Amino acid sequence: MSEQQSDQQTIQIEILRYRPETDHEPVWQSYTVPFDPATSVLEGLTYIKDHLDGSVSFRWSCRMAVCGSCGMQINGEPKLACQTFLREFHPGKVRIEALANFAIERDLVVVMDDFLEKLTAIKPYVIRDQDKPLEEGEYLQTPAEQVPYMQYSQCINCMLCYSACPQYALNQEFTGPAALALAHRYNMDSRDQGVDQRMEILNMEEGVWGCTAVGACSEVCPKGVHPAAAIQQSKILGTLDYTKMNALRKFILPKGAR
Amino acid sequence: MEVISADVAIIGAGGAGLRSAIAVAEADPGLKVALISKVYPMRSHTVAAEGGSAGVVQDHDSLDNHFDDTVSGGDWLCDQDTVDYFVSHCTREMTQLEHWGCPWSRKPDGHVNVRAFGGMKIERTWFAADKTGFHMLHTLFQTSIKFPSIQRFDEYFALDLITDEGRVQGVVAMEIRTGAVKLFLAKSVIIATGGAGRVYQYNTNGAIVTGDGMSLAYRHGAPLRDMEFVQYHPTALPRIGVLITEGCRGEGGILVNKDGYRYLQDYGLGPPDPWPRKKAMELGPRDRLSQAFWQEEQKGRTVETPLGQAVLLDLRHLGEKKLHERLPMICELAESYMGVDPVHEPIPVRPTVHYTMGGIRTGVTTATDIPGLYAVGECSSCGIHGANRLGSNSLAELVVFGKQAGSHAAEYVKSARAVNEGTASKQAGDVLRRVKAIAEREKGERLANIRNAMAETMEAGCGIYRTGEGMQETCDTLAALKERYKGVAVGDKSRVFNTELLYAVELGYMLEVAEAMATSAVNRRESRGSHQRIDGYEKRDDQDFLKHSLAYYNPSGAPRIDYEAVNITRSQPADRVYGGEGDKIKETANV
Amino acid sequence: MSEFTANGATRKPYRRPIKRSWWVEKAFFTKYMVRELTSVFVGLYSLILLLGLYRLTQGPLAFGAWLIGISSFPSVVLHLMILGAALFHTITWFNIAPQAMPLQIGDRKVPERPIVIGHWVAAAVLSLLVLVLFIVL
Amino acid sequence: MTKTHEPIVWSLFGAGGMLTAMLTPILVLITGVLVPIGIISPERMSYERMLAFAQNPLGKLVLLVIITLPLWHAAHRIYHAHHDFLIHTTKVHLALTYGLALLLSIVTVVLLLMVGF
Repeated sequence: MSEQQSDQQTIQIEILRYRPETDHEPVWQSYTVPFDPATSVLEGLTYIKDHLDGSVSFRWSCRMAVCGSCGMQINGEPKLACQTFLREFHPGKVRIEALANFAIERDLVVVMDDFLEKLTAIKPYVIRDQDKPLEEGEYLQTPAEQVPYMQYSQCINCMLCYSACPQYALNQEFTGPAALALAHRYNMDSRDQGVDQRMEILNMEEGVWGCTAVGACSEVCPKGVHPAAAIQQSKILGTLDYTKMNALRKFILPKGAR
Repeated sequence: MEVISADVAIIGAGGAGLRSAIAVAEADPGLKVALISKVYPMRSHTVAAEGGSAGVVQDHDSLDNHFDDTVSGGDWLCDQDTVDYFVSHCTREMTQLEHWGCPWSRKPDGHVNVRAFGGMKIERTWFAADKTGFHMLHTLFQTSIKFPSIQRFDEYFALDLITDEGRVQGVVAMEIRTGAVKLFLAKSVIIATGGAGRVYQYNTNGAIVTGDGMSLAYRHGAPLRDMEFVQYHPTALPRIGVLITEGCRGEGGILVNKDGYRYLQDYGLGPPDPWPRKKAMELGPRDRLSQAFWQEEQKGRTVETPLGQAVLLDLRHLGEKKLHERLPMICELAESYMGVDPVHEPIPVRPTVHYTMGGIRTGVTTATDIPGLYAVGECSSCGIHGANRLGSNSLAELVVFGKQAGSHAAEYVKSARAVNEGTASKQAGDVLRRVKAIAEREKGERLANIRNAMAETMEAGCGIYRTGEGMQETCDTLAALKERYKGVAVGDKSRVFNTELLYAVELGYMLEVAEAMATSAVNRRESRGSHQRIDGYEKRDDQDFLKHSLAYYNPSGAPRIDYEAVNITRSQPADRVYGGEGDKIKETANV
Repeated sequence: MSEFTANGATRKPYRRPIKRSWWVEKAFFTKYMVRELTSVFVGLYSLILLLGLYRLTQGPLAFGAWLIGISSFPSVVLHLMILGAALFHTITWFNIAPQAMPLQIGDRKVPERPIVIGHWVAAAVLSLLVLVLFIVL
Repeated sequence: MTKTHEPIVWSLFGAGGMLTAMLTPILVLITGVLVPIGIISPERMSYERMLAFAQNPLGKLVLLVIITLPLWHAAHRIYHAHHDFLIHTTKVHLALTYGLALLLSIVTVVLLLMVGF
């Protein structure tokens, strides 16, 4: 977006700055940015970086809400900057802060280590006792068999759900919405047989039982993954696992790939 | 400087990087793999691919069909031995992804479904709704977690390669969150850094697609091949550049100008009906459709929108159920960016730079000219795309050649000599000094000005239609910009997550890659695939230019351009015909 | 600014503390907290019934006193508050219940709305049954 | 990761939750409002009728369920609400919530037996 748009409306963007080498604590800094109805908050940030203050740091890439890099608090709500538009706030101002419930590494960049550890801890891959040879082709899986897990496979790892979840805020040990939804994605995939291994992580105080069904995660999810539902269903699986009701559990779990 | 040793270092953790990391781990779990990426793996630009990934799977289809579509789509600049290897391994790799959990869309009987793509005779594009790249990338990332021998270095920015006596010895990279510059010693390095679409002003690529790996290999003497061929995707949102997948047209979407007329029939892609129909009209190859838009724009028949000139992609006749089931992301994108609901209104689209056909020269084994250095994915030119990539071949390329890169690198490491840490550390010191020079320069030009000037001159001189004069002007502008770049200054002097410094380094990579593109383009005096000229060289010249271009790095100026023969085994160059013409010839030659 | 060396700078991630009033500042969380506290009223009603049962075991006089107690004006007001809390619980409970019941017909997922409505219908039928049985038996 | 017995209390919480969602409103309406203000004649809740109901085995079961399940539901929610108020829960809190629910459930059973058959 070049700067010579003449009849340009402008808007006030306030960013919570934090440079660990010089700042002791975060400080608000304000900028004025031109925009039109199609200008996203992200384009506002890149305009600031290109033309006003090159030191503003933030993560971004795809600009089409599929890479999950640009999650941040916009006027207090966790949002994807590329899918939120300056037009929504005009004539008011836009206050941008790093994602809540995460430590600020710098400006709008948060520390993601805890999230990555949780995402990889739940064994997010197909676990099978025996994998049939590739020559025999793909596993058969009807569209009906895809319904139980497809919604939970849409997660772009943008962490908005973690920044909205009060239980994660209160207890950083909690595995959290996205990781639990991803675990459920694999548990409900007819090709997977790893539910028992994943239950060792899910059926813990910090696993599904850290959730009190607040539901904020599903509200803020930009991809309609509905982690709250995944967790409730995992609680039932966890209960059946705990009480050894295997017959009923088999009824809920997919029948296995052919 | 901290030294980290590994057997194989991989730069880039997208589809190609992850698949090669898995291939090394599967080939020899004892080998230590350092997977270096400037962003977390799930942010790699593979995630944005929508359409699908090719693999012959239907009985009435054949490897030859896939071979012919690819070679004719690439206007016969493809290395046919590599294409043969490619088409015969796609299906196996797609099945491997399926076994790893990739949620391919299915037919009612549970078998994988396929759909048609531009320039394809018979539909063979595996797809996962309209988020194929996303699902492939997440499947590969999540599967890579299974392999303990893969150690990830997320948000490490590659500054340079280390070579000794012509062999690759490692990588120098900066840990972005501390600014620490580290030396990775490795007997073998795989470059999987993706394309360079960001050198153009309007592109469908993410911010990270800046041709880093191409420039690193280029500087160390590896030639960049066929750089002049840059693919415009016919349907992306104006100015914003977000991609609207070809899958829309595969499902039956049509393109109309401001008079509601399906203009593609005027450009050798008709007749319009029956529709949808393979290799015709809106399912013609990407270069033809982009060129048709340019013509319509010249004739003033395109639609004026607040974001610039566009034509209309009409999906209304597909109906809400099919749109929300098969193209959910497209509906989302059209709604949030353009305020358009595709169920009721057509989507304004225009051609936008999308894919870099060229790249680091490799072949079937993905080895580059530098022993120990491999390149795979969009950053490479393995020879299958030629002058114009067939839609859905690039996602397949990531996994077919990702496996090749990993296996060959693992093989190479067994016989490779130990790394000479002395020379490596010395070279690493030089790299540190180069970056330090940029970081500490007090006064200088703002990098955004140089970047925008580059992007504008590339769009002007090396766009859909090109003239010798226009391309030469771009070369001269880029040479001037490279000079100005020597004086670029960065305001941010901090070390923790200093992205401005990284953007400055990226700009250096982009300028070199752009220059390779422009110089290769001005020297190709013919029109072929996505390189179309309107200054007397409109014709394809198989006499003089049925050959790959090679750009060799020249530290003090424009690259030296050389040429090499195209590997042609069985398909002799013929006219690229689509639509009715294509059908006629097919009947006569009863192919 | 320190000299540009190979080992960069030390990180100092900044954690913003969570405030005790987190659930007051956002309407969504306040609604959640009210939902959680409806259980106090629901528990209270059980205690009232338990007291009634205890009085029942003590004979007609004691039970009569309990009856008079719950017929008092303050008791009716209290029960109206419990009723309000119970209804709020029902609304929030029925909105969440479908999350745990992933139903599908063929290859189409049953959306949550019909399942919520199903719960309300069941509640209405059961309530009517209880009312009728209470009056008739 | 700490082992958990949460499934037990969660099941009781869930059962209690569904029961209270379905029935508590009508029950409160009847015993707390309609009978006291006479829309339903108080005779329906007379000592004789209530005793007969309590002595009937099916009546005992109904009373047991509608008294104890909501207690467990409430105990679970109140216990977890402590975390929401940033109160670190200890054995004491366990006793005051789940312990109390257990105690009152036992009292209910005893009373239901004492009321005879």
